[in-house]
Amino acid sequence: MADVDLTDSAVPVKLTAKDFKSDQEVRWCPGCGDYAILAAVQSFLPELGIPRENICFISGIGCSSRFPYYLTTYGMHSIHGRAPSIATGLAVSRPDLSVWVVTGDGDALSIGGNHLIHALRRNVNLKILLFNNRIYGLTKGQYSPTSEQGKVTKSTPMGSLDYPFNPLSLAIGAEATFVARTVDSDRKHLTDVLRQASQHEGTALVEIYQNCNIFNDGAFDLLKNPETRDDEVIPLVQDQPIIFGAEGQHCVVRTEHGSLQIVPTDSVDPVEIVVHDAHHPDTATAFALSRLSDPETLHQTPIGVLRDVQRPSYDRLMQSQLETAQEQGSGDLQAMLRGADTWTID
Amino acid sequence: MADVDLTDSAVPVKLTAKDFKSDQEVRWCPGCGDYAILAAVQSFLPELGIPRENICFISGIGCSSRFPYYLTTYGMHSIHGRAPSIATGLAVSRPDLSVWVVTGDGDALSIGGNHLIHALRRNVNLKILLFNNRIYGLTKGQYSPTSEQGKVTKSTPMGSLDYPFNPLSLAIGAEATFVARTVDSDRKHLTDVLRQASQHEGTALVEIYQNCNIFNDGAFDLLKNPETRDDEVIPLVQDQPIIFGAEGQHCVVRTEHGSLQIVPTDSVDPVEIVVHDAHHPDTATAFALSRLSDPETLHQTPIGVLRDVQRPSYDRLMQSQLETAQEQGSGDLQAMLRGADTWTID
Amino acid sequence: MAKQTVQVDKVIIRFAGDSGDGMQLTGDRFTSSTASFGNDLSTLPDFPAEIRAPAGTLPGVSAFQLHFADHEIMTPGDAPNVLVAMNPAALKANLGQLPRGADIIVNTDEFTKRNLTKVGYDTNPIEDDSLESWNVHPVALTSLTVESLKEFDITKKEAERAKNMFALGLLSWLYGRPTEGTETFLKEKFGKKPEILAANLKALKDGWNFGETTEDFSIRYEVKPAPLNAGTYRNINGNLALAYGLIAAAHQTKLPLFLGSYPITPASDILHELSKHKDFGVRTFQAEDEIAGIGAALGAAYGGSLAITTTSGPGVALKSEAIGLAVALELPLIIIDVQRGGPSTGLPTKTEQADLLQAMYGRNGEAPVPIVAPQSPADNFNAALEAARIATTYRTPVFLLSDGYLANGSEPWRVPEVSELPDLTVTFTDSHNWTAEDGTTEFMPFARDPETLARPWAVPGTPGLEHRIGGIEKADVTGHISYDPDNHDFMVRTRQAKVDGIASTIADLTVDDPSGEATTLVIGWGSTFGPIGAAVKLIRNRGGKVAQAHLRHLNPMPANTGEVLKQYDHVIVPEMNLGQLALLLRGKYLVDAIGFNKVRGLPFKAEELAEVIATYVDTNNANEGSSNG
Amino acid sequence: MAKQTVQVDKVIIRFAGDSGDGMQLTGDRFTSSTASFGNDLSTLPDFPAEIRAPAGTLPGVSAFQLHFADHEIMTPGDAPNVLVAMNPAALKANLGQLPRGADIIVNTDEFTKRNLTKVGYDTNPIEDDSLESWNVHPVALTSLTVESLKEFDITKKEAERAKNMFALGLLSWLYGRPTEGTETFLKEKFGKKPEILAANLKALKDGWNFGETTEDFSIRYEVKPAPLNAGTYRNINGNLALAYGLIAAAHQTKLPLFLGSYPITPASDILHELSKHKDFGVRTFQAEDEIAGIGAALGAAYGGSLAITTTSGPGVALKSEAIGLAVALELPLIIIDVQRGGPSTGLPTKTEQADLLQAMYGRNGEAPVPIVAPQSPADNFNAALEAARIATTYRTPVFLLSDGYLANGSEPWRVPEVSELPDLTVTFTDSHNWTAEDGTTEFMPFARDPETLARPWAVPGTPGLEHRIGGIEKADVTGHISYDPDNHDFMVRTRQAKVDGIASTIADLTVDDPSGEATTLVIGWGSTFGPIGAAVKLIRNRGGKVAQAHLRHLNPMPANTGEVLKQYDHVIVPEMNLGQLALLLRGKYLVDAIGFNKVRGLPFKAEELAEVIATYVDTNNANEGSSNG
Ligand SMILES: Cc1ncc(C[n+]2csc(CCOP(=O)(O)OP(=O)(O)O)c2C)c(N)n1
Ligand SMILES: Cc1ncc(C[n+]2csc(CCOP(=O)(O)OP(=O)(O)O)c2C)c(N)n1
Ligand code: SF4
Ligand code: SF4
Ligand SMILES: [Mg+2]
Ligand SMILES: [Mg+2]
Repeated sequence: MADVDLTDSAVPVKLTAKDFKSDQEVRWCPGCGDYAILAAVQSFLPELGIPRENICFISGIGCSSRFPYYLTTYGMHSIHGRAPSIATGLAVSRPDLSVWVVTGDGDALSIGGNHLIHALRRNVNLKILLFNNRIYGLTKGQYSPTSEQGKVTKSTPMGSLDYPFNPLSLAIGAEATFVARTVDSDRKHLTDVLRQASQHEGTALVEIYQNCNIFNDGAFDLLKNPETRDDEVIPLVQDQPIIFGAEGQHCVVRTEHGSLQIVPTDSVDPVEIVVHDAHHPDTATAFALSRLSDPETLHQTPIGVLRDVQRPSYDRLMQSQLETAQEQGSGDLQAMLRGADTWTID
Repeated sequence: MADVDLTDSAVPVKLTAKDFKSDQEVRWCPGCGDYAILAAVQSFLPELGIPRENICFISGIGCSSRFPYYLTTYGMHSIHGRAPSIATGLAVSRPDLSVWVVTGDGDALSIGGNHLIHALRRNVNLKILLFNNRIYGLTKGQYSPTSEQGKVTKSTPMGSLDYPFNPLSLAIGAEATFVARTVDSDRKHLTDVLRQASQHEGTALVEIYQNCNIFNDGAFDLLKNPETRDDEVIPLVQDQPIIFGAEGQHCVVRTEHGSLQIVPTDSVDPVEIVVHDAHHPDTATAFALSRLSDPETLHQTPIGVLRDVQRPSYDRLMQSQLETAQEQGSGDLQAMLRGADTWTID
Repeated sequence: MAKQTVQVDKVIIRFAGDSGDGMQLTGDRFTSSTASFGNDLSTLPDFPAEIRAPAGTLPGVSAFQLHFADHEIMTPGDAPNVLVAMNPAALKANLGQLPRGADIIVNTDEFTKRNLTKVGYDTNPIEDDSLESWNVHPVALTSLTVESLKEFDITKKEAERAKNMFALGLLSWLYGRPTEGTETFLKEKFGKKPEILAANLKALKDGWNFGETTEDFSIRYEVKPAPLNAGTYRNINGNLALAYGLIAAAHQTKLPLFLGSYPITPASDILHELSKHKDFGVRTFQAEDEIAGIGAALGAAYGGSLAITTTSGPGVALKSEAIGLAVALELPLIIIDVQRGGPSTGLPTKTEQADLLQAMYGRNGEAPVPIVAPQSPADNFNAALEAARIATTYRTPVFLLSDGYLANGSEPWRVPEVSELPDLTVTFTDSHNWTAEDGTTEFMPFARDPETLARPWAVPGTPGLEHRIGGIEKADVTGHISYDPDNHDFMVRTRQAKVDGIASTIADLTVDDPSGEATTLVIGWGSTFGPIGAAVKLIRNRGGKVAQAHLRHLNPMPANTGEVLKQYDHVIVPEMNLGQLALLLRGKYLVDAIGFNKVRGLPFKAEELAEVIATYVDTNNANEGSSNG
Repeated sequence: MAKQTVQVDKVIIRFAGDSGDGMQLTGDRFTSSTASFGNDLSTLPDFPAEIRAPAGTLPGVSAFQLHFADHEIMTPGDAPNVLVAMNPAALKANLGQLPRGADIIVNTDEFTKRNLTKVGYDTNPIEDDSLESWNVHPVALTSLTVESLKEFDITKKEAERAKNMFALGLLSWLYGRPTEGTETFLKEKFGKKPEILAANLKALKDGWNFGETTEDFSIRYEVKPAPLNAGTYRNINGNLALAYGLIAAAHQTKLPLFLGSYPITPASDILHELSKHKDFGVRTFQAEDEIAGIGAALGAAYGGSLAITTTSGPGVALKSEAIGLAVALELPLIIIDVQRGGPSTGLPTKTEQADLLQAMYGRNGEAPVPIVAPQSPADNFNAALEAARIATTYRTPVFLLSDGYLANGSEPWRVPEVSELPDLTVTFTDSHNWTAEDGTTEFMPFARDPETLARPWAVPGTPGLEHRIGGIEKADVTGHISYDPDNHDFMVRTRQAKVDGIASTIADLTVDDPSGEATTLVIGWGSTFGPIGAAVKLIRNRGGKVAQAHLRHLNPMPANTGEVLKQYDHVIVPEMNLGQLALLLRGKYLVDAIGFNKVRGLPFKAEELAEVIATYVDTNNANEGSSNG
């Protein structure tokens, strides 16, 4: 131990963004949305108050999955789609760690879809950051499971035929306990969502709209352009009525068949306006919120935490089973080997 | 062709259940719910009015997946979890066939979960019969993704830790266009659901509660016992108010937060009772219906078609792209090989 | 009336009946009393592939074969001396393997017209003369049992179900086996159902008494205890021995055990067993599929667990990509493949050795993985410890290749003292391992131990050693991503050299050749050890000279393997595949190794092997006039 | 002023610059004018692994090498005669491979302090003497281009971007390449942006003129057309040739083409290309993963399509289990593996040959799969037809092993006449294929063709032939589930025999040995054909005698392979892996095949191969005093 550099554990809580920047040259395309997300994460991590050595980032494969190399935490750049499984094994066997998954829309929803939904239902203690650029970046621009139907790409010259996933609807349908959406370019909002995710026990899925300026540039312009964003982005604030627009002229109310719709704020009695409650045990409103936006154009997209409810995490449950099993002391190897039914020869 | 036995194509529409019984000895445990499902399917198939040779059943691995051997149609008993992919390739390349998938809760939701949700979003023309016995039968009784939390099995002596999937919620979250649930023992209802599934264009997911009397006996007794079933099963009938109970004493109404609840029929104004509409484009009610029952006990479970909406099937879309591409005649191989940029040596 | 007792040196009994008849249990009980009696023994269960095929049908037959003797034995035996057939299907399914003159105990009650026709008997073989070349003992097991239990307040069905205890009692009498063990067992099993318990105990006793009283059984057989080495013994099957080996390995490495697995026959029981031992801090994770199973194990390995993933052939295929990642990450991981009949779904309940080359080469790129294989059911325990040693010492995934026979077969096992177990203590890297010219120190995730070429294992939570690893090629020492051509060539060769280097820590290949003059070597791996050993004994008893060697390590092989092979005129390689080890031996050592291959889903029979070997040994010993012409 | 023109027989040019500098396009254009000029040629693009690494950095360097000659050539060339370096990074990254005396054309505008330090140059290599052993031609490409385009109404950035056209013009002048092709190309590309188009055309022209006028280039080089066989030629890269081969195979088999695939470097372009040809009825399905890709292909195969799945090594690993199912189902399926650097993610954009043993053995159980490999980029076309022939004739999955170099490299290809293509017409079984003793007929899904051992291919929709297939072992003839030991052994051997039998339909292995006296054979497979051929030529030019053979079929190998190998004292096997073919040759034929292995992610250089070969040829020809001492 003599020559260990203990600096980072010595002052665990007083870290800065700089402390999380690795010496590796960042290799995304100039202008890639990943840069903004990296910067936001690096400046958020000190907030955790966790020493670097107790944080671990696991990623799959994709441009987004290069993420761990650029952090000074422990990390693994694994194989395509499998990060949630690997992270599950790590989190379950090491409840003392803060385990994060970085993945893309192809990595998480195409090849890795099954691991994602199972992590969500199990509620393993993972924070999953899904960089959704609605395209396969690293392989140079094929459509992804979140690409709009009819998308023309290298592999679909006449337009894609697949109807896209709505990642948040899928997650809620898969029993997720924490589901949120944010945008690469909105540093403040992104950080705020990371904060809430980090405070959640269990699996937190954070979809981050990320611009791939090379293969799908402007995919989220509707939600980013100053001219349009106020009317297109629906920010969700806990316990606040869902009102948006430059002058708060739009609001969200319920339809008579259980879904939600957007109407002029002045056209309804204020009590009709839905008050956002991500903690409500029932999935109905969270699911309805996930359906509000147009799957093709993203017209009127809610951002923020849609759902954040409590359910014991898989790791905690396993931990307590181990403790119960060991209440009468831990196992006696010799006794186990010998078993009940032996005979002796001498 | 001389000696082909053409009998079955000669009289395609006048087949009987007998015509669909293969000569293979059925090898499920005596008392297994699979027998009832097999019988129901065999007697339903003639209704399709499709010659046997144009029907194909693809299954994965599991007790349930032995199904194709017992039918006289074309069939494939494939590998664990992959039936939806194999069936997708068959359906997409052979739109003239009626393609069915038989799978189990482990096959479809554990190892095969990703293929299932992708088939659903693509809306490939498949009819998927998911035999849900809430257990791994063939491997002799480990818990499955639909087993209740805390289930004690061979692999979970202290109880399982995983929170179960609700297959119908998952399907709706995955953009399914047709979602239904029925029970092995209710021949009439099962047949009726098969009928509606067969009429749907695109992927139809039919969850069939199936009793595994060896490893999970009685899993659905609450919904089957004469004493309890009337109060526990919620039959859904298109355009009918959702009322159940021996004397119709229970009914389904909306809560103020978008979900559904069950109340005494006489406690509410009849107009408040939800009228079932599986064709409603909005997912809210279908999703809320899928959440009505208790995930552990199945207390108060809706059966019938929860959702049945139109969206062009993947196969149809592909077919029309091929037709468009061939409008100016089909490709000229020699021209393609030669390309634009050639030179000649003589 | 007094009965004569005949001394025999060994007996092979086969219990066969319907899946519902409890033959596995009967066999297990008979086995454990035989074990505690002190015989050497070897068993082979034979399950039907279906959970419960229809009653009375051939696919529904479940059998259990037990070979026990007053001397050391190595196989469950070729051909039974006694067949217990609980119904016509059981008789028909097994008669073929029954040598003339063997005893057959049939449960006549089940030989009804209906049951007979079910399996295609037109006439009752017990009544016609078709069985005349065997000693048939017709016993009305069912009705005798029901009769003997009539005073109990239980249903007819319950009474009938006790017929296996009646049969067990009869066989216990016939071979003078103690029944106390079974009585205690029953007391535990039916503790809560006193009536059922009493009934079963009575059936057991009456079965014994029936033997004593009936005319039909005039002779009792006695098999004296075998002279095993001193020690405390238990009977153990392979999957249990493997699970124990893994728990012991965790104990010896001082690492927490983590299993990421997805159920599959015949490996599931390892998951089942390990899930019972949470008191050892064992974490078992039933994943959504095999890929998630190994993925979780890899994550746990990164976190510092002794990580295991268990499966069978089809599961290994699915894990291939992740195994490649484990090779690139250089993390310890034990991959257990309990081989079954292939290809594809194949024959899930049958045994085979056809995954050797998949284990060697079933990944993209140059991705060497060490391979160890147990040679008998109990040997799974040692193989597990060895796999753990290699994985943790060399920071590499390791294959352990068991098979369906090794997993379900059982044999007496001398229970080791924990103090005898090898010390495998693992110490994680917790400090800088690299000093720059300027004397400053650093942590280099790919700076290797010069001895083993292993890279440091620094687990999350260790301050100052934060690092990133991944599946893209890494620069030597620093572990940074590197596309440099020479670095890639170097890393590829270094990973290979690391695995090859393991050979320096494994024992030389030893040859068993009492005569020292053999010119033919029979070499095998895995579960063929028993049959080969038995066959070699047969040859020697017949005066032939033959050498035997068996490989515990398939990759790397012992350093002296080549020399050993070159010393023989003939090298015979019996395998339950089409010649996979043979290909490796030929390719590596350029010796004309001749495969003897059967892919029948069953272990070799000693006799069939002996015949093949004899064709070579004869020619060698011709002028020595050996007795086996 | 008049310039001197020098005749040379071959030239190797390497264009290198930032990912943004359009070097691939420049290379492509120069290549196609060189092609249409009638030279033989071979190209090697060298992409960075990142989409766009930061500008001016070493990882960001994108290069394109072109080798053209007045005679037949086989490789993209060992060392460039000319390096076009658009910035300091490009210079630094490539200088190492540049022989002394080579020409270097540098874009001086980019040699700024900032750019120099970015790649660790303290001083400007153009100004200091570090480049004195090369002919450096400093050209202010950027500013010259901007200058020449100043009258155009375009942004400075747009003007700067045209610098690659200026460079192309200069090089075209230097080697007397026609520019018409490029002009038409630009017209198509910028049809909608007339101003940009005009600018690029002018840059091209001015580049040419610059060569004419500047003092610095006193010499022009001329490379006469190569004497290729008569025919119509085009330049084609491997992935395109492969896609065309598949479409041609569908045409010749008269089956609809179905591709189930998941994108992966370097195979994605096959998916991209096939997706463009819906007018041929080609169905392309981008699946959610590799398993779904092959699954869908298998479903389409069952339905009667010519089914394909394309991927690279990691994808093959994932498909392993499904490939085993294809073996059990005995359905036609073409599995294309465009190999890349491994293990795991490895080096995605680099080439390697390390998936051979994965293709041979990467599945559970005995699951033989035929393997074919193209030997040059254009040869992918023929390999695809051969793979389709085997798959459809023998009803089996077939591997086609391409690699990163074969996929992206290009060469002139004589466009075949469709009428020359082999007739591969497939006829489905549409009637009963089995007659019972009583004369009644039946359809038996596993009754085989006695010739090929292929089972019938009866597709859904065929009345009277309804049948079920699956991955559990099947009974011979009937195809019913069978757990019978002998049937399993029989089926395992029959599947193997079917694949082995393919050897009877493939050409004998031919040896190229002009002298007929060579005692050393160099044998390879796949993309080493070019380098080996070139090396062998070098040896022969130096008076050495050496034989060359190349395997198109890796499984089964040609029937005469063993004999051929045994005729030589030395058998050398150069591979871009650690000796995979060598292991197979040694294991199958017991010949002491010696591997020469490099795993650098790059094709062999002819010279390095020649050196190795020479060490053997020398010894053989010592007394012939061959010139290569
Ligand atoms: C097993 C496997 N299959 C395919 C690939 C090729 N591949 C790498 S990343 C990727 C998808 C990238 O898309 P996404 O996950 O959205 O990440 P992005 O690059 O857009 O950030 C694919 C198909 C691979 N590396 N491994
Ligand atoms: C790749 C692979 N993994 C695991 C198995 C073992 N296995 C066969 S069926 C099955 C699950 C069966 O459960 P389910 O799908 O619910 O079908 P059921 O038997 O209950 O009808 C498993 C784990 C296998 N055959 N193949
Ligand atoms: S390709 Fe797209 S996602 Fe990838 S680094 Fe470039 S901009 Fe970012
Ligand atoms: S195990 Fe269960 S599901 Fe399987 S056949 Fe038996 S009863 Fe049916
Ligand atoms: Mg993406
Ligand atoms: Mg099940």
